[in-house]
Amino acid sequence: MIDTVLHVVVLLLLPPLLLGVITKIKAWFAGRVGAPVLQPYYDLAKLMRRGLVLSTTTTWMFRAGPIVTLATVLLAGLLIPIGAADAPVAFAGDLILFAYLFGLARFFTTSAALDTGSAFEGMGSAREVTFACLSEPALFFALMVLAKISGSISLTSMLHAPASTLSAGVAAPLVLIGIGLFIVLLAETCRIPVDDPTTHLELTMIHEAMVLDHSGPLFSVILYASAVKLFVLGTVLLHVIVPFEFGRAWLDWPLYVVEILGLAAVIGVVESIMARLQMRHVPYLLVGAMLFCGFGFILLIR
Amino acid sequence: MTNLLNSILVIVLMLNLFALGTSRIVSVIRTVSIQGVLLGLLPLLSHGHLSLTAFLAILPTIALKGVVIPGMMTHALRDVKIKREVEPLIGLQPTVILGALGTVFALLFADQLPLATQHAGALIVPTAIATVLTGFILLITRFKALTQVMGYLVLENGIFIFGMLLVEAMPLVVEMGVLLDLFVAIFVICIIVNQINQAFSSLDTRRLVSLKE
Amino acid sequence: MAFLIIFFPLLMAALAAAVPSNRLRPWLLPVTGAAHLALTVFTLARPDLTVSAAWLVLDPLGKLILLVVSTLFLFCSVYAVGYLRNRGERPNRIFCVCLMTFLGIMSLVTWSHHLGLMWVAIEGTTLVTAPLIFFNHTQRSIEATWKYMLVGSVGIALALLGTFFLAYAALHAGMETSLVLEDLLTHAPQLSKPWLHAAFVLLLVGYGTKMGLAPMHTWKPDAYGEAPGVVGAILAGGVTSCAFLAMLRTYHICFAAGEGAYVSRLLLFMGLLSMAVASLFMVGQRDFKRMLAYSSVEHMGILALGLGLGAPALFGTLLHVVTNGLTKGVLFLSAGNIHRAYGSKNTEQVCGAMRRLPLSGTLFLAGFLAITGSPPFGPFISEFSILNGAFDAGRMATGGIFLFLLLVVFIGMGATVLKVVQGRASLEARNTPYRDTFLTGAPIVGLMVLVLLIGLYIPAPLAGLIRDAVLFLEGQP
Amino acid sequence: MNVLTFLLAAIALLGLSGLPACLLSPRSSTGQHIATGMMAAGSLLGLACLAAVLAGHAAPALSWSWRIPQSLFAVGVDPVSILFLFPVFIVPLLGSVYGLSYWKQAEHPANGQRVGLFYGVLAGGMALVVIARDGVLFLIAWELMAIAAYFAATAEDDKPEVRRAGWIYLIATHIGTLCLLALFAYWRYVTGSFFLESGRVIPVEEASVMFVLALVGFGFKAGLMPLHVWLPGAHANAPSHVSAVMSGVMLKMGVYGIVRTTALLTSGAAWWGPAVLAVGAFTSVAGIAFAIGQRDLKRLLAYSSIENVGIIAMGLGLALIGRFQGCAAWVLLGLGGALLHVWNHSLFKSLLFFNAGAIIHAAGTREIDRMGGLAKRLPVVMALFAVGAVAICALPPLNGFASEWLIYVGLFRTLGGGAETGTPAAALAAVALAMTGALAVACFVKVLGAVFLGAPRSEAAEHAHAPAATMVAPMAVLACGCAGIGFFPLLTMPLLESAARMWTGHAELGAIAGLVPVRQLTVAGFALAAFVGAVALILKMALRQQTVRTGLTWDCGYARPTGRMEYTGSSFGDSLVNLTTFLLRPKKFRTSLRGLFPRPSGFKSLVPDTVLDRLVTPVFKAVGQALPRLRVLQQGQTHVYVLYILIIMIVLLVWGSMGS
Repeated sequence: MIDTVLHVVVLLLLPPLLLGVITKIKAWFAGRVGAPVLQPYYDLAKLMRRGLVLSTTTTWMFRAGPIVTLATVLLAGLLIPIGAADAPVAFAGDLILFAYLFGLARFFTTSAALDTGSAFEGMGSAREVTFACLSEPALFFALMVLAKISGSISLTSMLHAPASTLSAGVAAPLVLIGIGLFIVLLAETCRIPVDDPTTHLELTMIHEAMVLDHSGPLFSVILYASAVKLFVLGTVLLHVIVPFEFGRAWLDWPLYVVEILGLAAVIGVVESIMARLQMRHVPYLLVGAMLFCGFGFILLIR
Repeated sequence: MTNLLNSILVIVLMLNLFALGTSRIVSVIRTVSIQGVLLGLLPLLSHGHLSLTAFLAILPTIALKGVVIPGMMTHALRDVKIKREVEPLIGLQPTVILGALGTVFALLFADQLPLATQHAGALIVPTAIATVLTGFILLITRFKALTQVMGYLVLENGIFIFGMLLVEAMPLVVEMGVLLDLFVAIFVICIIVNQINQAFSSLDTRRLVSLKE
Repeated sequence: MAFLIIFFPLLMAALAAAVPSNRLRPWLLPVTGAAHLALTVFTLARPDLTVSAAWLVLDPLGKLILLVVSTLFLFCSVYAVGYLRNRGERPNRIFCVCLMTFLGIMSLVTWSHHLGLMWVAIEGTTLVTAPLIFFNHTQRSIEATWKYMLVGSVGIALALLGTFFLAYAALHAGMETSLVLEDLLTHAPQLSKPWLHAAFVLLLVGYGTKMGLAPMHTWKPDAYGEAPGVVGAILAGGVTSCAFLAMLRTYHICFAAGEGAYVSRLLLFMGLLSMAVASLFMVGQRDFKRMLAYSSVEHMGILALGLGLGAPALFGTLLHVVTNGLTKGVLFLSAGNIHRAYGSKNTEQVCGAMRRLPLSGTLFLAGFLAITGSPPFGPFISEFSILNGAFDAGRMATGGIFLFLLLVVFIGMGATVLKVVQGRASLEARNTPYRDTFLTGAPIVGLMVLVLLIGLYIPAPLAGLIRDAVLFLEGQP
Repeated sequence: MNVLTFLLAAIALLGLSGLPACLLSPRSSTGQHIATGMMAAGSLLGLACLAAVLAGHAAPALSWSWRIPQSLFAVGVDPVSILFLFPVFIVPLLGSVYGLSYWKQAEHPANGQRVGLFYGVLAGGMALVVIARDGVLFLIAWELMAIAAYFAATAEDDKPEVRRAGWIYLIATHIGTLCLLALFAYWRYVTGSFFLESGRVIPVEEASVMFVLALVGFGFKAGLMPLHVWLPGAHANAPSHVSAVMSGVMLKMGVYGIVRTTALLTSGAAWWGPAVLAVGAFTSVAGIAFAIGQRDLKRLLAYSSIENVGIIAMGLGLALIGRFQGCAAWVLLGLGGALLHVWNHSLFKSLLFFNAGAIIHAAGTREIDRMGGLAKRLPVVMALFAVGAVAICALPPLNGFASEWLIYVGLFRTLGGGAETGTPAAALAAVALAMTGALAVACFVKVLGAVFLGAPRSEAAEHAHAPAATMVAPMAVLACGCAGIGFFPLLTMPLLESAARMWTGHAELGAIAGLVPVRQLTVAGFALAAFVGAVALILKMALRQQTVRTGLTWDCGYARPTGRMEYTGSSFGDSLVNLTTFLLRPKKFRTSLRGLFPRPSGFKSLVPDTVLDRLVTPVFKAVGQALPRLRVLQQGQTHVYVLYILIIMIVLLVWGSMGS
């Protein structure tokens, strides 16, 4: 029972911290002091107290977008195990629900963007949808590798499998899907190599362009949802690339927190040292991710 | 008896080749009518004795082929200006050679077919087939409508040669029916030839090509 | 009874010749047709009446063809009255006389059991239908009649030669020569083989010309294209069925003589050749009457193919004679109406027939669907049984080619028919006086209902008749 | 009385529903009301019969003799038939109600009666196909359905493109029917009678021949690639309620055919399953890729139907692999998923087509790029379209997800690991299905955005008028259906299991719920709804004391945004079309800009159907030109004709004597 409470608390509170860590790392790299690590929390609180500006051309879809996105991402969060504990909601076949929840989120985010009728939001949603089509197969190859290793199709046992069965034949595929999943993580949460969250050039944005018109509480919900999404996908990635647990709850939870913050740091480092890819080259990156995971899968079933 | 029969059949073959060779329509008509008369006489020679029905069958054949049809043909010819066949498809001499080749083929083909004992030596089957082939050649190489009718008549004569062989098999009614059909066919064709003549003001069938794919 | 069926129409023909008025004379046609059909049904109901003389015997095959042609003639005669009223300006004395004479001679064909007499009758049908084709008196119809007569006469002459070869085959075998069917059948095994083969080839080419099998079909598109609709229906439904009856007789004799394999090889070849040539000419055909002619060539090919497949496909083949005859009636009569309404047969000028002539257009389309073998209609049942026959006879390849050619024919014919039927009629086509009347519409509807009936529930008497015919052909008395 | 006789009465009611209208005058609309009434009676009677049979009421097979040789009028009902009968009794009825205001008789005097008549015959034909147990009866019902669909679809046949689309459909259907003719003839040859009942031992080679014939024959109707060429044209040019029935139910008749044939041929070969799986995977990915490139709304929906048929084929392929390897789980999941997707697709696809009809009726055009901003004027239609779109993209909590979830779980189980030895290659289909899901989201966001959201792009879209109630009611019913199956998939499991048992032939197959927790889907669905409610509540509280101001869209400060500045549908899909150029072969016409002051130039892009435009049409044109050149045979000279007779006589004589 404790684990589920901890799970919910961590799921709800921790994500903005990741964004803070990433911005702090980037500032540190650039030799700046940067905003405090808790800055995202302040932003969220500020935005919740702000007024809302709605465009005349929008319909109820504009408000539904952020709401559904947050709801789906939170539900997805409940499906995955955090640390050594099992997921609060676990059943055979929940990996497909997990993947398609992100599809539902994408459906409503892009529709909300198109609702405003602005060219930039259209451009952002077109790119978002295109790159999703390429990252989806990579994600599924990874899930298939995990399903093959664990022999089950429930996320809990799939994600705990790497930690428990470290046989030789499994290591290589796990590394490969680790790399693939990392690229998918960067693509899905619009980090540097694919999209630059801090850019001001609307023509180059993907995720930011979709939320140009959102303001006030709606914008805070969106920020929070993207943070949670980063957290959820990060957790999945962690189970693949850092597959060991202590077995005792009071040790595993702090270990997990350290790992997730480490991952945020790594992302910060990657964002600092890499520049954005040209829009034409992003598909090649994603196809690369798909090939990594695919090759991992073929290695496994050979 | 058979050598008299054969001599008549040889005459029929000669008439075939002559019909192929001439270019004047009148002479073709005359050749065909002579041929018709000759083949009318055939049963008299081949069987010696003759039952009444056979005799009754022969008389109208000779009358029809010798007198009635040539009359209709010359009548149809009356108002056609040019009496001479235009150059046929492959020229007169090659047609005759073709006719000869046809006769040789007929002889070869006839050997394939076993003959009943009483017709062992007779040339009936080869002559019949040769005449049929001549009829075909006339139909294929000539352009004037009337000459093509003549070709059809030669074809009919060929078949009648064979018919004469089986006079007993064909009861009188059927024999008369066949003759009646022949007569009506020629009659209808003459009407059409007149119509063609009025409509196209010439009998050259090469003008009759408007109906095509 | 035979003399009554044969000479009643000839008597009426003479009566028609005597009737002076152009308006009254056509009405004799339906009277003759109805009476003739009544006589036929009466004869079929009483088997004892079927033997009248040595040569005039109505066997099951003859019954079937007599029934089909008589029914078709009745519907066509009703249509003819409407047609002739519409063509009031032309004298129709020869037309009516020839039509009735045709009915008489056709009955003679079905009754005759003497091959020579049958030949005389078939040649008679040719001569009688020549003036019918020539009804329009245009240059094109003269040319069509000329070709019809010349090619037809040459072909039928070969059939006579074939008949003589058959007689000689009996003579050669030492039996007393007779061309009566029963004698030939009883002595069939003893007939000398080479004469029999030569006879079959000549009869196949001869009666094939009358049926319109390729490559002897060349007269068909010209004759059907230029003849009025009703004459086309009679030719496509009646004359071809009679010629096919002659072919059936020949097949029967050769089958009895044990030459089944030899015969089926030739028939299969001619059948597939005809279907192939017909489909070749149907693609991109711009004249819808010529298209119907090629459809007739194709269906004669199907009949020959069915016959070639031998016993398993016989039921389908005989049923196909019935369904093909009736469906051709529907197609030609409705095509005649459309031709009258638009004054042209070219698919460039003729379009939107469904809107311009609602009844004829719909029936033309329904006829197309029927003739290409779409299920609810009769031809589907017969073509499907022929296909089953092909599979039973172990000829899978033939079945495959058969289906492929049916497809090509469907595409070729469909393009033309849909161009005629769909769309909107041009302005001047809309204001021509011609409209669908009862006389020119009801017979087509009647034929269509018959075709649909056979498609869904073959009437018991017809099925029994066909079964008897199949048994008769296979030699069991 | 046997339930089957009532069922036949219901089918007769459906089939003849269009007849009374033909007897009345073209102007009067009473005929149409009578037709809808009869159809309602027929459908409700039918549904009652199905309910009775499901409730265990006996329905023994019926057979009457009709004089067609070796064939009986045999009809029977078994779980697979019942499953396919449900859409047949629901969608046409809703379409008829929809047609009351969409295709009013008064507005369409020329073809109103015709559409009504053939609409009824189409519905009746489909129902008869599903219960036919005799080859010839099956073929008759099949062709009735095909011809009725043709005449109903080519209602406006005065437009050339309608005629062309109809013509392509007719040829494709006829090829399919000829394959079925060969199939049933071969079936009779092998088993001795037309009676379609499984349990006969058929050698594998003959079974394989029949399988290929069935796959091609029924594939044409189902719309599997590359046999789909007729589908986009026919659906785009047909009236919307007809294309809804065609796409929602008629395509399923092709699927039913394949399911029935594979049920009959129990002894399958190894390659059957992988073949159907591969065809299904390719069809689904290619189908949705083509859909993204389309600019005509109904062509887009037609291509998405092809995609969904591909998904069904994938489920079927999985079931075939399972049956061959003796894996009950795969059969249950594969076939269960496929058959559930048949239901789901007939629900949401007809919903989307009704929606499309309302949109086109309002905006007056089928071009997506000339619509936009319809949500403001047609709010209800937009909401229903959103439900349909979410369902068709197989997103949770709606019904599309339930069926694809079963297929996914089945595919993942083929990975093996643990007890069964898997055939991991089959799992690659899961990746194809994932790709299809993502592309579907892209496609339907494009439609939703371009048609409903944003600013109107043309004044026709600006003055769109809302559809009548009778058009919205059917859509609402279908939307509830989608939500119902989405939230409570467990209700459908018993029928799916009995259908799977019938399909494999042996009874003990176990339950789907035993293999995978279907109840959890309901839990997840309600959890999602709860979360959305919660977040919405939080937002409402946050906004209570805030001011909500409205203004222009923040276009980086641009003061006068117009409809033309928006992303159109084709620009939205352009990046994806570029990614799949090897498949779509898009044609782009851009005039090059030359000189310092170039003249105004234009840009036009088009995504034609590759198979149709690159393969089928050129072949038909080439044959069309080649054949006339062979017409030299009929050049008109009489003497040439006589020559033919001479030649054939000699040929036959020589061949005859040589042969014997």
